[in-house]
Amino acid sequence: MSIWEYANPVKFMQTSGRLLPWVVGATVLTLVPGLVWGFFFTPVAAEFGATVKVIYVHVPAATFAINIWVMMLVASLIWLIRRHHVSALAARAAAPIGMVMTLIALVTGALWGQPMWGTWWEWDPRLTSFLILFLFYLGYMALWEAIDTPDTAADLTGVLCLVGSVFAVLSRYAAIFWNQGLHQGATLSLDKEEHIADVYWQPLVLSIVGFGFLFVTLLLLRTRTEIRARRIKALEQRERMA
Amino acid sequence: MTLLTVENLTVSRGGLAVLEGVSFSLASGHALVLRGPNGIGKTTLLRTLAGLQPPLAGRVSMPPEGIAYAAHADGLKATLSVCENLQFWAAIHATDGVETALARMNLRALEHRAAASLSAGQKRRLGLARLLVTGRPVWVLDEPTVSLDAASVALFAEAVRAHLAEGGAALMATHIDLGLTEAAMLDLAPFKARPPEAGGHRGAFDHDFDGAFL
Amino acid sequence: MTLLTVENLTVSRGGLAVLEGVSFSLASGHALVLRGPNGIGKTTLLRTLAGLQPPLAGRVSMPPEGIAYAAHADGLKATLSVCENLQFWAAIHATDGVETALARMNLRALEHRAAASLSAGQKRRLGLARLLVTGRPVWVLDEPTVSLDAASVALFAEAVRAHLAEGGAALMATHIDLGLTEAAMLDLAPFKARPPEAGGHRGAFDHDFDGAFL
Amino acid sequence: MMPEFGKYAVTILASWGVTLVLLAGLIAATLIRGARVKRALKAQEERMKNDG
Amino acid sequence: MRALLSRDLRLAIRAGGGFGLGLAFFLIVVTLVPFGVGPQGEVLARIASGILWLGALLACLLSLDRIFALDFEDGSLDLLATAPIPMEAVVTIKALAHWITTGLPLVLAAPLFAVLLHLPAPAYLWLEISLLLGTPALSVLGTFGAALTVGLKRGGLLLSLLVLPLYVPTLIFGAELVRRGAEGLATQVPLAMLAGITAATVALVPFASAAAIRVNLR
Amino acid sequence: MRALLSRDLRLAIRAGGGFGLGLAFFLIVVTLVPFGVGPQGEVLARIASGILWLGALLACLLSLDRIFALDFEDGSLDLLATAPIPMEAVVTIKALAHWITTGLPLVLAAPLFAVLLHLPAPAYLWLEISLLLGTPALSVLGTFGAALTVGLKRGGLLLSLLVLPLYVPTLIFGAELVRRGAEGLATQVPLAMLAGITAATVALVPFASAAAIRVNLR
Ligand code: HEM
Ligand SMILES: Nc1ncnc2c1ncn2[C@@H]1O[C@H](COP(=O)(O)OP(=O)(O)OP(=O)(O)O)[C@@H](O)[C@H]1O
Ligand SMILES: Nc1ncnc2c1ncn2[C@@H]1O[C@H](COP(=O)(O)OP(=O)(O)OP(=O)(O)O)[C@@H](O)[C@H]1O
Ligand SMILES: [Mg+2]
Ligand SMILES: [Mg+2]
Repeated sequence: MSIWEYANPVKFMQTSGRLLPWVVGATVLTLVPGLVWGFFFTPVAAEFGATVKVIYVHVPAATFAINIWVMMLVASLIWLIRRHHVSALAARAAAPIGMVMTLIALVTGALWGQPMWGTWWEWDPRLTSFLILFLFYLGYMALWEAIDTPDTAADLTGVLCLVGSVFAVLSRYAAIFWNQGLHQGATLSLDKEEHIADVYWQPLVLSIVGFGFLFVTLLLLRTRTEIRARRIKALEQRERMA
Repeated sequence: MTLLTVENLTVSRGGLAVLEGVSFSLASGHALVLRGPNGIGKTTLLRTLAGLQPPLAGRVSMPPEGIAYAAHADGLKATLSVCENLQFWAAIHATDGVETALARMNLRALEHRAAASLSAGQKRRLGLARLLVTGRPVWVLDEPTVSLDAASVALFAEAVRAHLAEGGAALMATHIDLGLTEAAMLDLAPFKARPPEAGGHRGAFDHDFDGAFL
Repeated sequence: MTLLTVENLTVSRGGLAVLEGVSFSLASGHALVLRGPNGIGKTTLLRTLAGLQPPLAGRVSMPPEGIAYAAHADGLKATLSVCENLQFWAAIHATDGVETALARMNLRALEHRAAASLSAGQKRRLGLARLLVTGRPVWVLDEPTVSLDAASVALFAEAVRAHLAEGGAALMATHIDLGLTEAAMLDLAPFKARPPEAGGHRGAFDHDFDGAFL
Repeated sequence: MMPEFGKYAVTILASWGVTLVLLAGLIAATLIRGARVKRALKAQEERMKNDG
Repeated sequence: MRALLSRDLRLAIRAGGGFGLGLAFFLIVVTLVPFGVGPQGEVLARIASGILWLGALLACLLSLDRIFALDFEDGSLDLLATAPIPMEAVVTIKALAHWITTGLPLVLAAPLFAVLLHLPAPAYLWLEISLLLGTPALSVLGTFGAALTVGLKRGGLLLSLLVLPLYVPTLIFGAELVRRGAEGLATQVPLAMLAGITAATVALVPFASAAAIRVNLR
Repeated sequence: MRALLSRDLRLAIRAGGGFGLGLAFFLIVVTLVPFGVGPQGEVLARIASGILWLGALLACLLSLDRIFALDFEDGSLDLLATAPIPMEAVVTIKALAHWITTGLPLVLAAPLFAVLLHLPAPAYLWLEISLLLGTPALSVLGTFGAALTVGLKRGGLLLSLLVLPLYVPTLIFGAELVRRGAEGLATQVPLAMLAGITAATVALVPFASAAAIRVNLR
């Protein structure tokens, strides 16, 4: 039994339908405690003051903003190479989630910047590359919306995702070269010496896991919706033939 | 010699099969006229044969780069003159029949006019003249005589006959009389795609979908 | 009752007279078919009558806002559905014949399709249905049956007859048979504009130039 | 039992507020569209079953 | 007339998210400026109001050539010209539709973009006022340019060339209003001028546009 | 292939002065900037290189949607697709024609416009180099965007939205090269990056564009 079996829409609908309650459960069991823990039960940090609490929404959102694009890239490649409809539709379903995650990272970052750096917005490379990522999400979604024929839209957005990924990475390097930033380095490394104290780290990891499950839940729901919408289109066409 | 063979072809537009099981073959020196009511899928079939879209199923065999396609739109540049338009397509196909093409389609008098200032029928004549400079054996024409007056239709029939006599072949979709009595006729109505329930072709997405779902 | 009178009309395209001395009149309940070879000036004449360009000379009399014009281009919006397209034109003309128009041109089945996904003939049918929602007495049609199959041509003839029976009139340019045996015919060839040297019309600029100069 | 935020209350509450609102919006949009499409599909299949 | 407006809006929305795209372009221009001029906050703050106005203007400009071009190509414009609505009304409604799909969203979103460029706080209100007063003039003037170039293939650049000089007064007074407002100087003059220009433009230019369309159709 | 290039150039010239228009737009953007940001020489000098690059980029952008749209509408693109030239070549030639009509004139005229913005003297050479190296990438990427949106009515804004983020690396390195050059800093890195991006783009992106065209035609 290969993983490609799930490329069959019916098989995917069945499996995802069975999986959904569990994923929803996992989301509730990780996200809620993670956020509550982070919000209510963490101490105030020396460097950040009470604003450290922002980290529990900022960092998970930022992490997934990037990783969802990577997931879309993989899904697009699978569509372009093996032409499995589910993966194209999954990429389409993921885009708005990624867009919202990027937006959350941007907004919380901006709000956080005000007390920490004294400005809402700074052209720091990391912030800048997030803004560009946001634009890529917008363009990708707009292209999907603009094209009527589903397979054409899948092909073109797939190509865009591919080219866009390369240029997103390039922009990142360009931005770093262009302006040395203010932003925090990676503190979440597994290297014990590097990362922040456990009191912050543990709820943060829980939040990230929670966001992850939330993403999976939403992805499944949205992909199912996209599959159904695609099915409606197919049926409507069939109706015309009769 | 057979120039074009179509076997059991299913063509689709907008992801939906419109014609299925079309088979015919076209030999050098022969012309075939496709007939069928509006919306049956003539344009779709011709575009598929021209290689502009992939067929859903079935096979098309022909010599490589054998087809010259002429569609509803003529591919003319309004700001170029009649002569320049033809020269461009001749250069693209690396042939040099501009003079003969102008003469055969009676465009001599209009040679230096900008395409923008031609009437509907004159434009069409220029579009057909383009076929003559492609140097390709199989003409695939979508309603070639739209807007043409009787004299121009005769001119067109003459051009087709000359092409057939030179060993070419022609496949044409039309609703009106082309004045080509020797052409064979193929009615597309029997090939209308059936819905999947009745055994028709299913899209890739639909394929495993029916029945099992919901 | 005479709906449209044309007296001694000279029409021009690109500043150049193409037809001159055209006179005819069209009474309620009658249809007139304009004939003439490609490039004689049918489209130009019809555009002039529709008020899109001024005549060079002569007079056109008709009731204000009496003309519904349908040209080579149909004025359809690809992203709107068949129904929405018609509703728009009905709203612009403050009429409400969408339902009848759909029924008469056999567009019921396509009602909710986007215009982009229609075949050439289906688009044309929609373009003709638009005439029905204008509520105007004089139809001025440029090659109305291009791309239509036999059944649709009959449908069109039926619609014209109904329009005539309701007291309308129709003026049509065409090269092919419209199936309207009762229509009168006007051949435009005799009205072809002569060059100025032969007594034809002179442009305003030319007028004061010749004679005094050279 | 609200934790003590000091002078950063606005920053923190606004960040969390925006995040929760955006996430709630996303979830709501997902569920609403999901339900609507599901209904539409059901209607479509019903209609096609009845028609033939 | 209501039918025409609602059709145009519907077309704008159907054609791939009409409203959003003007905004997205604005956002992009605003993002690219710092890449060009460097990230220093104080430089950006100084040029912010100008750049925002320029961005609005360019976003407007980019959607202009579609105002009539599509209607011309598919023959709708011929048919509208023979319809029982005066061409002046058609032109005005086209401008209104353009403003609703481009100008209005820009007005609404401008403060957000201003954050990115470090616009000084007191300038926000004036930015809003100036855009609200100025953008209708941009749409109407743009419609005039589009009317002049309808029927020309590849009209895009020519259109910009014709329209941009017409935009100069609006741009000058608009940007000036923001700058003065931000620095607490007297704002009556630019405010009055901006309002005056817009009012006169909206009242008079449609006649010119309608004439241009009629000439182009024949 | 030569025929295609010469046809495209001829069309650009006939359609109302092709070459000139890109320049004129560039000129107008460059003149509007002082109206927007105020006339102070030192502010202008600071942002000059960035504005020149931005202007070039926008002038480029504005002519993009015509690369394929006209050929698509009149059916030429269908015919080119069935012609004995690979689509990759067609796409590359289209990009080349676009560069010759927009990019090249900008490169040649940029020093003139730089005067208007008080660009510091040592920066001129670097401005030329950066534009010469960078603009081909802009044309090729623009062709890619045009290929994605061919067939969409009202593609103009969508096209900008898709293309502008792709322009970011070129813009950053281009403007940075000028700035560093002007200040006498080391220029190897941005120079190498700019050249590398352009080379890779020109070599690889046409395949993506050709694929997009083929998908759009079917
Ligand atoms: C709009 C503005 C901002 C954006 C787009 C942004 C983006 C990001 C991203 C992408 C990450 C994840 C890094 C990674 O996973 O490697 C991150 C982490 C982080 N950000 Fe921000 N940020 C913004 C503003 C801020 C501000 C103002 C602060 C506080 C001074 C801040 C503090 C942090 C911290 C402490 C982390 C955790 C670093 C780590 O553990 O990797 N951010 N941010
Ligand atoms: N800009 C122009 N300059 C000069 N002559 C022109 C211009 N535009 C059109 N013509 C000529 O005017 C004449 C009338 O054209 P018109 O389109 O009215 O002809 P038509 O009778 O409708 O022909 P068809 O049957 O082919 O549609 C044609 O000979 C055409 O070549
Ligand atoms: N995007 C689409 N989605 C669904 N159906 C479509 C789409 N585009 C076209 N069709 C349908 O496909 C069918 C075939 O169209 P085609 O243009 O091939 O017909 P045709 O035989 O050339 O007709 P005509 O004689 O009118 O030109 C038509 O019924 C048309 O309505
Ligand atoms: Mg057809
Ligand atoms: Mg005509």
